[in-house]
Amino acid sequence: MTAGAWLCLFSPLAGALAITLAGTRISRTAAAWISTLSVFVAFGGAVWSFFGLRSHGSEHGSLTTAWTWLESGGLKIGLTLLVDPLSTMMMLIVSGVGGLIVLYSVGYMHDDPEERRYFAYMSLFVFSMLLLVEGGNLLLLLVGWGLVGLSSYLLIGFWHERPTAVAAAKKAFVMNALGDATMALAFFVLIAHTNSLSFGTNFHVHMSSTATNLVALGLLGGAAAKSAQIPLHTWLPDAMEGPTPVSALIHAATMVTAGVYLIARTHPLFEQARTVELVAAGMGALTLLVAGLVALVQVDIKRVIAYSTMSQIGYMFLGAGVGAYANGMFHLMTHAFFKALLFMAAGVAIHALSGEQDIRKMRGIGQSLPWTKWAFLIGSLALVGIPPFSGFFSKDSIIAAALHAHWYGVILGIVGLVGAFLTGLYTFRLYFIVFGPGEARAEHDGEGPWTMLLPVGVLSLLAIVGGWIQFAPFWTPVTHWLEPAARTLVVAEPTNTQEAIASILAVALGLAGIAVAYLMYAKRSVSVPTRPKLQRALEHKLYFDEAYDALFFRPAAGLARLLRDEWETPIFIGETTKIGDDALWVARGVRRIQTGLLRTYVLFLGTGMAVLAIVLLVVK
Amino acid sequence: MTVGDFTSLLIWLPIGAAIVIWILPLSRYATGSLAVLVSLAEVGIWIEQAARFDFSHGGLQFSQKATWINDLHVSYHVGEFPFSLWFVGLTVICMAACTAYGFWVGRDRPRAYFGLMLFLTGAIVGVFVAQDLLLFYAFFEAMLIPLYILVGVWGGPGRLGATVKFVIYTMAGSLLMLAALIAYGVHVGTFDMLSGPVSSNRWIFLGFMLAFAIKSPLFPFHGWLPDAYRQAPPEVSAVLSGVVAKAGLYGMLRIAIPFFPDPASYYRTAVMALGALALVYGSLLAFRASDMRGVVAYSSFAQSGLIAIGLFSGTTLGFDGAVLQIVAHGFVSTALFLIAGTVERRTTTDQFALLGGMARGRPALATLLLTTGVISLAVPGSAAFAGEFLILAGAYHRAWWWAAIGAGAIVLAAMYMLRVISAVLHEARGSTVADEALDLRPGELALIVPLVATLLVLSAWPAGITHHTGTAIVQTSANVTP
Amino acid sequence: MIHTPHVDWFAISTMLVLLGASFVALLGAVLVPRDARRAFAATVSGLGFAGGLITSIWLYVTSADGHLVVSGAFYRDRWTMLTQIVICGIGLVTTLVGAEHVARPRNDHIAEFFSLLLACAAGMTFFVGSANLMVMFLSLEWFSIALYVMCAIDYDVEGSLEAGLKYLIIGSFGSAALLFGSALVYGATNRIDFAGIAANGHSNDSLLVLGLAMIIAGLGFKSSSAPFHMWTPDVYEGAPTTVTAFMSAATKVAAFALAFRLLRTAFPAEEHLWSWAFAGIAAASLAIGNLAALVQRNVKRMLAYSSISHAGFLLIGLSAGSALGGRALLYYLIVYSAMAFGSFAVVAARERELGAPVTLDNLAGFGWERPFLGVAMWFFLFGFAGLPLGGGFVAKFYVLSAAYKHGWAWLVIVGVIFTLISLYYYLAVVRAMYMRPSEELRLATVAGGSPPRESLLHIAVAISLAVSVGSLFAVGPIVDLTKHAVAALPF
Amino acid sequence: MLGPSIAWYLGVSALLFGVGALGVLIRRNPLIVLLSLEIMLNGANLALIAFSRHAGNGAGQIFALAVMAVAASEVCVGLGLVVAIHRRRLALDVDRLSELRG
Amino acid sequence: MSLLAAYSAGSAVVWVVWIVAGFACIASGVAVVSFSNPFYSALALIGNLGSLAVLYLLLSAEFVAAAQVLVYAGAVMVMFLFVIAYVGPRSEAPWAGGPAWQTVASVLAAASIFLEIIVVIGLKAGGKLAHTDHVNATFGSPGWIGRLFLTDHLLAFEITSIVLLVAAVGGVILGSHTRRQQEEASLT
Repeated sequence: MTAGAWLCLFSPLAGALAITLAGTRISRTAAAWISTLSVFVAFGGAVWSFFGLRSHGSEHGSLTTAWTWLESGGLKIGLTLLVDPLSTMMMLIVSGVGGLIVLYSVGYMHDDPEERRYFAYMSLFVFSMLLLVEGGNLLLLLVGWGLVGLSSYLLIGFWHERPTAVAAAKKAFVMNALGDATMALAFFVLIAHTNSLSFGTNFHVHMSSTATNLVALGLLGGAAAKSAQIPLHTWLPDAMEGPTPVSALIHAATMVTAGVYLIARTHPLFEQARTVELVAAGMGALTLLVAGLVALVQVDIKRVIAYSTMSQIGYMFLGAGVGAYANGMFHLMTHAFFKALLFMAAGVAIHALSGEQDIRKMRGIGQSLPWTKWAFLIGSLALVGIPPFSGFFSKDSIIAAALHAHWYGVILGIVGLVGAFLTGLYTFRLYFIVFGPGEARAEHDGEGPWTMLLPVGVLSLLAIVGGWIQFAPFWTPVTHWLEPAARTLVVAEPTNTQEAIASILAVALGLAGIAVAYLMYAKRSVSVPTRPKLQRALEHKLYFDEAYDALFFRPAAGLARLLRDEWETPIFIGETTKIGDDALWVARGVRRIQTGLLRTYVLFLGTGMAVLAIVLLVVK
Repeated sequence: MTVGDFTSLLIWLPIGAAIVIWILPLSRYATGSLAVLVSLAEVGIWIEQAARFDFSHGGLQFSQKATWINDLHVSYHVGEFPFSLWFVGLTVICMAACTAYGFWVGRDRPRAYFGLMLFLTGAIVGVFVAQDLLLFYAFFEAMLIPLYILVGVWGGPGRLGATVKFVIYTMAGSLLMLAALIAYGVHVGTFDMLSGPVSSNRWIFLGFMLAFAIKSPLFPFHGWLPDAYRQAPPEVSAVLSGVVAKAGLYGMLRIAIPFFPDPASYYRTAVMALGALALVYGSLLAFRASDMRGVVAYSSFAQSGLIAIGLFSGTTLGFDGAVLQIVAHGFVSTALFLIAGTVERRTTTDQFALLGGMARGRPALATLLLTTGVISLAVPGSAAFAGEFLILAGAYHRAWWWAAIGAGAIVLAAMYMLRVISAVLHEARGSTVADEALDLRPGELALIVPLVATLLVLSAWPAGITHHTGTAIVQTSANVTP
Repeated sequence: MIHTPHVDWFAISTMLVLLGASFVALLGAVLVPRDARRAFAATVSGLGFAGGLITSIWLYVTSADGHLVVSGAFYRDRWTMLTQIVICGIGLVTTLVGAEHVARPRNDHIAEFFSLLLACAAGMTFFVGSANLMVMFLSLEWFSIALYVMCAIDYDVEGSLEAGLKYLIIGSFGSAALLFGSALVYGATNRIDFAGIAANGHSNDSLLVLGLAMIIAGLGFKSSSAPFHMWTPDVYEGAPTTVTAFMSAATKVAAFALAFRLLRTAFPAEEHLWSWAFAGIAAASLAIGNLAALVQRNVKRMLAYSSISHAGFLLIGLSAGSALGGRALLYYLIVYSAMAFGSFAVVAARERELGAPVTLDNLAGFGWERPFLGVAMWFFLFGFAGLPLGGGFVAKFYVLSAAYKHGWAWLVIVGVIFTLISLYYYLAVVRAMYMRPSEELRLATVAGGSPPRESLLHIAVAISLAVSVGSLFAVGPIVDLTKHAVAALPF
Repeated sequence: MLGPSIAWYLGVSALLFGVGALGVLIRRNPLIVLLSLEIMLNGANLALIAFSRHAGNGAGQIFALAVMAVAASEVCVGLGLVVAIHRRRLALDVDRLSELRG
Repeated sequence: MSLLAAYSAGSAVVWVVWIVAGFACIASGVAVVSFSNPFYSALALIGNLGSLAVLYLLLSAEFVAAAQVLVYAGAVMVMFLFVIAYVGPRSEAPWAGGPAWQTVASVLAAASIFLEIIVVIGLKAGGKLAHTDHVNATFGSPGWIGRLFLTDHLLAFEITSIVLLVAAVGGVILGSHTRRQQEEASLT
């Protein structure tokens, strides 16, 4: 099974390298297929290790080290893979959904001149993501963490002639670098206390509570940055500058959910730092609310979906925060399915309109894209959490778990329920506007090549049935499967009644949301309430970008310019030359003594002698 | 007994070749190829040594000793510790690349040029293998002579001022070092770096330290740096920042800390503070620099600061990380300057305002610049990342804020490096970028790819260095907290 | 009936050889036809110096145990002989340069020139071995007078005459001071021989101290150390470059060698006085020499100032007064004289090809036109600056170590700081030779077509180069020589 | 010894030396400068002879004789220079010979 | 008694001679320096040399005194007068020319040198210099000098001759015409 893991990890890397080195010697299509193949091979590896783990029993996770990556003093960090239920699950999701999306890109990117580069980046991303989830120690996890950031940067900025794309890419990278930095700091604390970074061992050593809290905070910082949680979320909407499949893969299915994985992976630490864990939960709740609200007013189809992603991840954080790791992970999985589906369906539409993303201009595209319309509907229903679609099973269990937690849990649960209403509202606002009646038509007949439709179909199916593998509390194979890796806290083991309440309320609110959306945007019987101030605030995403610009970027840039103009140029570069000039000035003085008059010279000789004699006579 | 045993060969082979080149009236082509061959032979000798190096006992190896100034117990004593092995490797590889670059661009007055490059190679290697203080000092200054002429003759329009400032600045430091080492050596009666006892004289320590601080450079001794790096020919800037600057850091590692443990710990906070200042200040200025070389120059200034922090953290992590970081950054900045050179050859400038959009249709250039840039901003998984991680982990032992500052600087590094990448490669095509400006030619690839490949290898296995630095020698005398 | 003392002719054979050659050359001036004179005189001079080298080396080998000869007037020991070797060497290379570079219309006085050169060297070889104040004074005057004439020998050139007169008058003043000082010392001790002075002198005798002060002034003048240096730049600039080269190298060797012997042998008890005095003078010379050199455009003049600053370094070794100091002094002298001579020789070559005084501006591009001379020049200059491209590096290190061992850290710092300053103008010359943009290179058009063939000059420069570079590697042997030489002095 | 003690003679010699020095320092005519140098040397000579008498050993007198010869030689060369300068139609004024300076 | 008288009388005579000679010596020295005409200065120097010779006699250095008169007053001064005659005696105000500080400083320097010597001698006058050894008659006599020259100071003697020779050569070189000068002369 470890062999499967290695295969899973390295085949995408091999694909990326192959495409890079081959360069223009292979055709663009060939590059596309190499990449696709490599990712599906990875999926094969994932399946292999999954069944391997099954046969051993999921409690027997196993570590395998290729070589010592970094070693100094007592610190020894190997290139180590961990195959345990958690990582296997993530491997399956990443390589599976990834494979489908890469396949989708084969069609989607077909006309792009730099296809090769694109697919190399895609493979690289899949490799990094797999490294992240398979990494057998924190440092390796951080490596994967950074590399996904890198490849996300590359893919967001893929169309590098667009200044907006480049800017968005930079923004994403810098914010993630911030997260990396906080994680690194957390690791320094760990090293200082335990001189090790491997999972397991140092999670149960007894550090001072402050140290534990610091570590947890650092990790949380990383998680928030990667998963676009408030306040480190501003990069995600801009990231939509990238090609749609990229959004589907990185900014919906896999990378952005890494934060949840991190919390689940390091939950022993978080459990020793309850307050931080609650901060995580609160952060999730806040994000899901805010994102839901902002999503209501966005007009770019991808941005709307992006905000919904943020809010869904908010749910996951909420779940993980209250200790329902399994539920969080479960929602992560289903979310991967239906959110990827939504993105790709949207992608079909955008593709059909050759790049149009403004929903007001996309009105009525549904007529020419019937299948896509259905797929989008399925995705939306799953997102809102209407039974029997997958979202229902995962999301409600999170809310239920929250409700069962202490008093704060109740608040969080209620926020979650409000979120459910908002979800219904913005999702179907989008649906009714885009696929409602209108005059937009596809520019080419047919909904696209099979390479695009097949993944959409598969994901639609998964979006429906994906949730059926767990229906807490009656049937919990996922939770059970994850038991050894991320044992859900007893406190969050909900009772049937709560499950029932949660489900009923959530579904009801979701339906309410849909209804309101229907009235407003489909029948237009109810006019959209206009609160200009609020609306503008929401359209400006609550001014987060402006705030950061004013708070961080401008001061830094200003300081830099100040240093350059006030210090560097005049002092450190200018002053040195001034010293030289002073020396020369003195030199000219000395030179003036040399009058050329013989008598002066004799005078100096005589005076020198006299003075010397006096001195010697005095000191003798 | 193979060539590897003769560390002196590494020093005198290139110098001898330089003299041959100066004397024989060879053709431009012959001169260049001879120089490149010799520099490659250096690499070969080094590989031979690295292969036969016995890391298990970290002591001095391949050592040779001969009396020089018997009157004052000064000897010609060379040899390699594990870490010096890495420094030498960095030197020979980078020098080979830079010499080859000079050959590729066809510098005029080839005999003078290549002779000086080879002379420089020998001198730098000498610095890293010298085991006698005066010998070390001799090579430390010998580096300056070829550099002065290389910058002054083949440099840019402002070269005259730049060279004077560079030389005077560095000499100011190294002459005080001369005073210091006379004080030390005459006092203890030997200049040998193996038998020399530790001293607790703060003035002597400061004398040495100033020289190294100027060479590295640390804040605020960097006044010479921007002009020199901008005016020198690209390959010389590469040598300057990639290798020569490292001599200062090597000095701290080999002399300032182990020979003066008490002063070193007394001034620890001060030096670390200067390093931190260099780190932040350099990063900010790099973020504001308007040209590619400026960014690389200031970023290597910042890196020196970081490495100094690691060295003076006085921890094993810090030491090993510093050694790794020195090697990694050496390759990074060499590669970056060479790439800058190739860009300048195509566009006649490295001003961001006039560049842009070079990625389109130039995949090789784009890939190499991207890879190098990303490594230099220490993306997790890169060798630079491993180095910085260890350094900061070591610095954390002293106080948390060192690590915090370092982490902040990593973010800044991301900002200025991405700025370089996008300003050169991305967005609208710059006014000086002609369509017919070619992608990297095979010749250029042959120079730069090996450097990048080395970096990737290091990234895949940083432990190869960090586990074989042998800084234990240094630390034992410097009573370092493990 | 007078019992003339036993004369150890072999001990003074170097002077005899040189004098003999001098006389032959003088005869040549009248007997040999004008067109053959230059060749003849140069050959004679070359042979003379070669012979002097041989005898002095032979004497060095054979006089392991130093002793007085000719009724206590002359030291036959290795200190004397080593300096004699150096002086003869300088004379030899001077001959090589002079054969081509003493430009006199239709070879007027060329033979006399070489005759004077030989005589001057003979006087120096006598000077360094003199054992009493009288011989010292006389031999000093001997070579000084020869030098006065050599400086002025280009008397068609006003500068040469001016240099000669200035040198003569200031020199006479200096030697008058030296003489009066000697008289006072004689009065204080009733002795004129060094050993006797040491035996009879009391360090608190004001007569003696005053005499010492005046002697120091006189010697300071000869070694061109501040504040007795004022004549140096003018004379070096005005004198024919060949003479300047000889002066800058040989005079320093003679003056410092004798000064060290005199102080060690005659005034050991007053060390606390003269070592401090010389330390001060050293600092002054370093300061004035280096600072004034910073703003010079005329290369000869700049080198003159630099020679003042090097006098400062030599004085550091001298003032240390220890055996180590003596060794450092001798080593420095050997290296310095090679570098100084070489650099002036290169200037001479440029001067001849331009037919004008060499300035930094008209030096532009010289390095590329005359590669060998250019490279040699930057070896000399970097050597002056103490960069490890020649013995200059070891020499500086050596004298500074001596000073530090003597407990004078402050002097080390002073030396180091002014070395830094000196770097500026040495590098300026290299900059002028190599780094001027091409439009400035056009300044360096050669007067009268292609540069003249100067094989002898090249040989001379090559020898200086070999010494200055070789001394970096062959430190051990040279130090052994100096060890034996210093062993001849009382400590 | 009859008459004044050595100290008096020395006083005279010192005065001569000083006067000679003053002459060198203030006179511009090279001939007079040379004459002043002679006076300085004579002062030294007087001192030598006085000390020789005082100590009763001959070295001083020998020295003095040698100095006379030396003085003669210096004068010889000096006058030669003066003649040469005159031939070059330069002013016999040491202040005017200041082409070399700085 | 009479001896004492004779002694004191002789002493008185010596004193008188000394005063006269010493005064003449100094006066002529000052004259040399302060005459505006080199010709007079030269003559004054002769006077100076003569009076010095007298002082030498008082110091019982007969041979030196003789040599002084012969060598100096004879040879050297004649040479001087010739040259002065050749270049033509042109007058020059002693204190004129040059910057004022130059003159002042010159006086100060000369004075300080003089004073230092005087002070030192004064310190010694009472002690060491007070009593003088008694010397026998041969002291300073030509024979005695010659013996010294040929024994103790042989080398000095030889060198002296060489110095004179070198100077002679130099004088010849500097004083002689060169062709170029003659050409110039013929041109003008």
